Amino acid sequence: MAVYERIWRRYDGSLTPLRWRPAVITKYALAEAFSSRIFAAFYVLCLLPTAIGVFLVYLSHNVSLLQQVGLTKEFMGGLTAVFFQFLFLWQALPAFFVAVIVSPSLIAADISNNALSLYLGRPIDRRDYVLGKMAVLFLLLSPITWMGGLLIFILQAYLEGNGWGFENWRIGTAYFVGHITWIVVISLLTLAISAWVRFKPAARGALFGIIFILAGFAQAINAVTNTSVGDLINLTRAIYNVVMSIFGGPTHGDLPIALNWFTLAATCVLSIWMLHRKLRAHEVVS
Amino acid sequence: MSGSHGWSLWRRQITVLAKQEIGRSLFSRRSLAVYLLAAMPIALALLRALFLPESQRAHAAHTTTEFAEVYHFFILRFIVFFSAAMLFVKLFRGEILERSLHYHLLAPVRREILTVGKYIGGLLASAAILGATVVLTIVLFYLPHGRAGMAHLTSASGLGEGFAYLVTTVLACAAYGALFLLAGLYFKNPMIPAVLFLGWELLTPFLPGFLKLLSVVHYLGSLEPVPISQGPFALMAQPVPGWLAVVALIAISVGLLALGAWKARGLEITYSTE
Amino acid sequence: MTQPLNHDAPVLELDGLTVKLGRRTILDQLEASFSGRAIGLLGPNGAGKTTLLRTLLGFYPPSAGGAKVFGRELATEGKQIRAEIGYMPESDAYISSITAIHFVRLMAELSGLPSEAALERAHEALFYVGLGEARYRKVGTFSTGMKQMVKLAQALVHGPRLLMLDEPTNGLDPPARKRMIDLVSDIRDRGTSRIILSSHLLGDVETVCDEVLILKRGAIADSCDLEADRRANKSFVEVDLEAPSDEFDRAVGALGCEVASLEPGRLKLVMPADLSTRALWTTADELGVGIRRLDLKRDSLQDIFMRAMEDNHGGV
Amino acid sequence: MTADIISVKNVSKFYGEVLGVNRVTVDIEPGLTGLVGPNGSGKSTLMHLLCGLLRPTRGSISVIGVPPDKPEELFRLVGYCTQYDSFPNGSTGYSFLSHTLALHGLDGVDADRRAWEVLEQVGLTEAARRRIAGYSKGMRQRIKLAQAICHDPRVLILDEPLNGLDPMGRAEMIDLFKELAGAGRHVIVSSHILHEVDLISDGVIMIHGGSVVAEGSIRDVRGEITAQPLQVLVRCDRPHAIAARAFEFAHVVEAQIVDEATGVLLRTTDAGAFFPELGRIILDSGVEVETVTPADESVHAVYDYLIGDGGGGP
Repeated sequence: MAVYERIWRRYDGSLTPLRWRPAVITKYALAEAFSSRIFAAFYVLCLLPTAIGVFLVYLSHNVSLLQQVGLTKEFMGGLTAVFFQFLFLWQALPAFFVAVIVSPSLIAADISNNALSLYLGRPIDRRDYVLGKMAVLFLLLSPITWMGGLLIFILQAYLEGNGWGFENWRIGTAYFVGHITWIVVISLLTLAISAWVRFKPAARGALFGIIFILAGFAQAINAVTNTSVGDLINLTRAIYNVVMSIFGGPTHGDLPIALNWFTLAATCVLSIWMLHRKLRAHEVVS
Repeated sequence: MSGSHGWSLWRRQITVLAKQEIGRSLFSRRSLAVYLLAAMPIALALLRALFLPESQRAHAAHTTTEFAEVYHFFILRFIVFFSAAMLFVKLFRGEILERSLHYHLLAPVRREILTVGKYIGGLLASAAILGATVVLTIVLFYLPHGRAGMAHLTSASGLGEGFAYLVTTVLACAAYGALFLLAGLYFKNPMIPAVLFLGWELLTPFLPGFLKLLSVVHYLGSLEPVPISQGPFALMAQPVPGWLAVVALIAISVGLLALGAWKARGLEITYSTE
Repeated sequence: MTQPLNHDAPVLELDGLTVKLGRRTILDQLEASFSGRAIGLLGPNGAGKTTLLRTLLGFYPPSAGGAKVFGRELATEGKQIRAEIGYMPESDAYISSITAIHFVRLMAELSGLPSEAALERAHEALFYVGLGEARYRKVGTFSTGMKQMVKLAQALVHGPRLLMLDEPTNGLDPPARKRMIDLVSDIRDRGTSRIILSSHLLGDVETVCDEVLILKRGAIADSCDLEADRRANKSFVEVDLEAPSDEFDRAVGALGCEVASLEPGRLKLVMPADLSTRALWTTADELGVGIRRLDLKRDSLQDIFMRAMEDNHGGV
Repeated sequence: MTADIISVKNVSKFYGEVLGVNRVTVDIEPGLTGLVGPNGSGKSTLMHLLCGLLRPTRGSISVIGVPPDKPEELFRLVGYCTQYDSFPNGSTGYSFLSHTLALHGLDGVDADRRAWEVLEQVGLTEAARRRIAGYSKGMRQRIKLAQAICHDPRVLILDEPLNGLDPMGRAEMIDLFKELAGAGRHVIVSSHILHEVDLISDGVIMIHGGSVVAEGSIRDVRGEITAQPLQVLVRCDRPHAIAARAFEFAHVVEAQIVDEATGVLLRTTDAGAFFPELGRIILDSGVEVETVTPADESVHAVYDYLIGDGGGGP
């Protein structure tokens, strides 16, 4: 019989490559997000628009089912661009809500109890930390936005056949480029605000406040100056116009599209600057 | 230490507390958000001046109605409402979250005096910032109209209107302020009641008469000098006479403040981990 | 790829390390080299101890000079250095909403351990620090003492070559403090990891460390090897009598000891080199006085510290 | 109700179902009283109750004649340095102190004079103009102490006041507390560093699991624990010799060789007779003695006996 003395030994096993370290942050944050059942239920709800989209596309191509339901193909009128634009909106909106719910819990837990100094005491740096957290949002938002959208687009192109897909390339690109832009913008914005406003409810309030008040202010400027200058600071309008321009559909206000892109870019740069200043392992006070 | 009791001591303590809250509200890094909000109407007026076509510069006829709409739908509804929320919620809830409220409870100050002192500090700070914003915005609305604008501004009716807007703004700060101070004391997350109350205020024009009496913006509306259309669906209720509106707003403010002071008496320090 | 590790490189080398925060210079050209098993970091409040530890972790960029940890250059191999360090910060640092095992496992994986190895070592670490039965509870529900132990567990889990402990016993009650010091001493004795211990409790530093660096206003006030110091210094004796007795004081004075009486019945004597404590017992026996307490004291760390503080023009 | 003691009668405090303190009854005399107990034993809760930051679920409290729910009178007399390591946002050392003084009714020139006086006392004159957020832990502790003593209170309640202070700071603060306690004031210090509590306090209140386990001067408390015989540690070059000779005396009940045979721990039921005899043993056996100390007169030992080693937090 041998007595094994429990001493503390060094670890001599293999180590995961440095490049993949941010993935650890992503893995744990995803597990944390889905640990709350309410969020998991809400997330499934966000998949509903995509599901309905797939069903409608399938319905419009399945003649026999149409008869049973008493509808004619003409009624469906084929799935016009307006249907896809409407569906885009119904994917982008829940994506924003998911970001507003998840981001504060991603950052607030690490900042409020000073856990950040433990993260940065490890072989990762602030860039890895932000990348890790952004990846969480990307993995959460993609299925309910551009992945769902492209699925519907490809299904429609396949069922419609004779080159429908190539004719309506704008719809496919709009889903892909439009949604990814929206994901990047809201991820950076929600993470930045969560870093500055330490308490989760306050951060969520601030995010709604920013979107709500900026939109109100923009409309007031437009009304008072009866120009579209206000749209420069109206995030919701900027993304709407950008996506519509790719769809080839009508845009609001007469600002050139480039300025809408500028608003989105400015939001991202400002958010990155805010993250840079606030994500520190210590309180820098001169 | 001073042995005086009663009114003179309380008055001095209230001034000390008010001065500190004013200092914090006006000069700390945290008040940046309030200054941003207050700057919005000014930017609005400047942009309007920038894009004002030549034809409209000669006379200032409909500038008054234009300002009235901007005042009611933008300044009062958004700017004053959210500024009050930020300045008054932090009086108590802010200090609880930052775990610095106990320093006030360890001072020889009655809890009621503490509440009143903080409220007055918040009120003076918000009235100063928002009052200045309203006045500046009015001037910037009339400036681009040259002499005609100046004439209106300095005329009896112009000054009367300006003063009415100022009074409305200050009373709005008082009423919303007392409400948010109370929300800060009661709720761990005052954002939810704030949004609910904003919803109620936005609904007010469409509510029947007696329900309107329950919303602050109804009284504020009847104080505004220039009548504005509330949109097609609004249920018109005969406006409350000016003096009654002022009395009602003051009563609401004092009532909510008294409730806050009573709640502050039972305040305990249990900074539980969030 | 990381350089091959030279095992004989000193634990820590400071070559003129200077750190400025805004206008204030926090660390001023520190020059030192340590290769002992446990290094004590001492200094008054605001002397720059925490800043030094954080600079080695790359939280603050040095404004001049540099440092090497196990021969690795701080400026170029920051991540490789951090991979070998277990850091226990001064203030509270935890994630309140997850369980202790989940928290320690996350920290292990961040240091590069694959997921399964991380889970095994997380359990081992939590048992080792004595949190065996609380490891499935959320860290937010832990008491101050338990939070310190979890902080130590996350610093240990990936088996670092250097443990940086910033005030590890701060706020702990006596049993927890004793456990913490026993654990750290056990790790030092086993040689599994070198230790840098920054603390205000000189007793803890004295039991754990064999080398000490004393900082004052960002500069090195004194750095000494405790082992050598202990042997070399002259000794003095503290004596408590059962009952105060002037004859005893006079008799001991006659033997050639400098007598400083702290309180009635409590003496502090500086013994001449040739006299042993036996003489005190014989005197006490002759006078029929009982000695309740006799303590032959070497220069304790307290005196070394106080002297370092007074050396250059007075206190903080 | 004599107006010179702090009396706590049958006080209980529960946060919902969580136990704060349970039926505590204690009278605290002027002088320096050490409040000792493991984390989560109710020390902070008791101090909050004394200062009215918490309301007792049951029982009554009077702090030198003033009930804690009258802040206006209470805090002319009481200063409380809490354990919270947080400060009003953005304040500097000086502004934090001068605001507190203003609330005490001092302003203008004499507030400024008093502020610098107290800053001098806690050794923060140099950092007074800097933001507290940039202070180190020890400096934050000093500014908290300044806030508690700035109005020259008659009762000073300090929750782990030396936490994070450097050795020089500890020595200065201990002298300050002794001086304050000497002037007939009440100074209540809660601390985990027992040898410091030993050094500075006249009396001790020991709390465990929300109730008072022992109260009074350390030596009396130790005396009352007759069940445990007195322990004496002897460090010398030949501990075995001492151990062998010690058993010749009836009152020596145990001898244990400790720390790799560098010392021997003797237990005796009759301290009076023991020490002279120990002297003789040392002389006869010609042993070179380094240390003789009663191992359990200190609060450490009393703590271990009453609360026990496993008495760590909940």
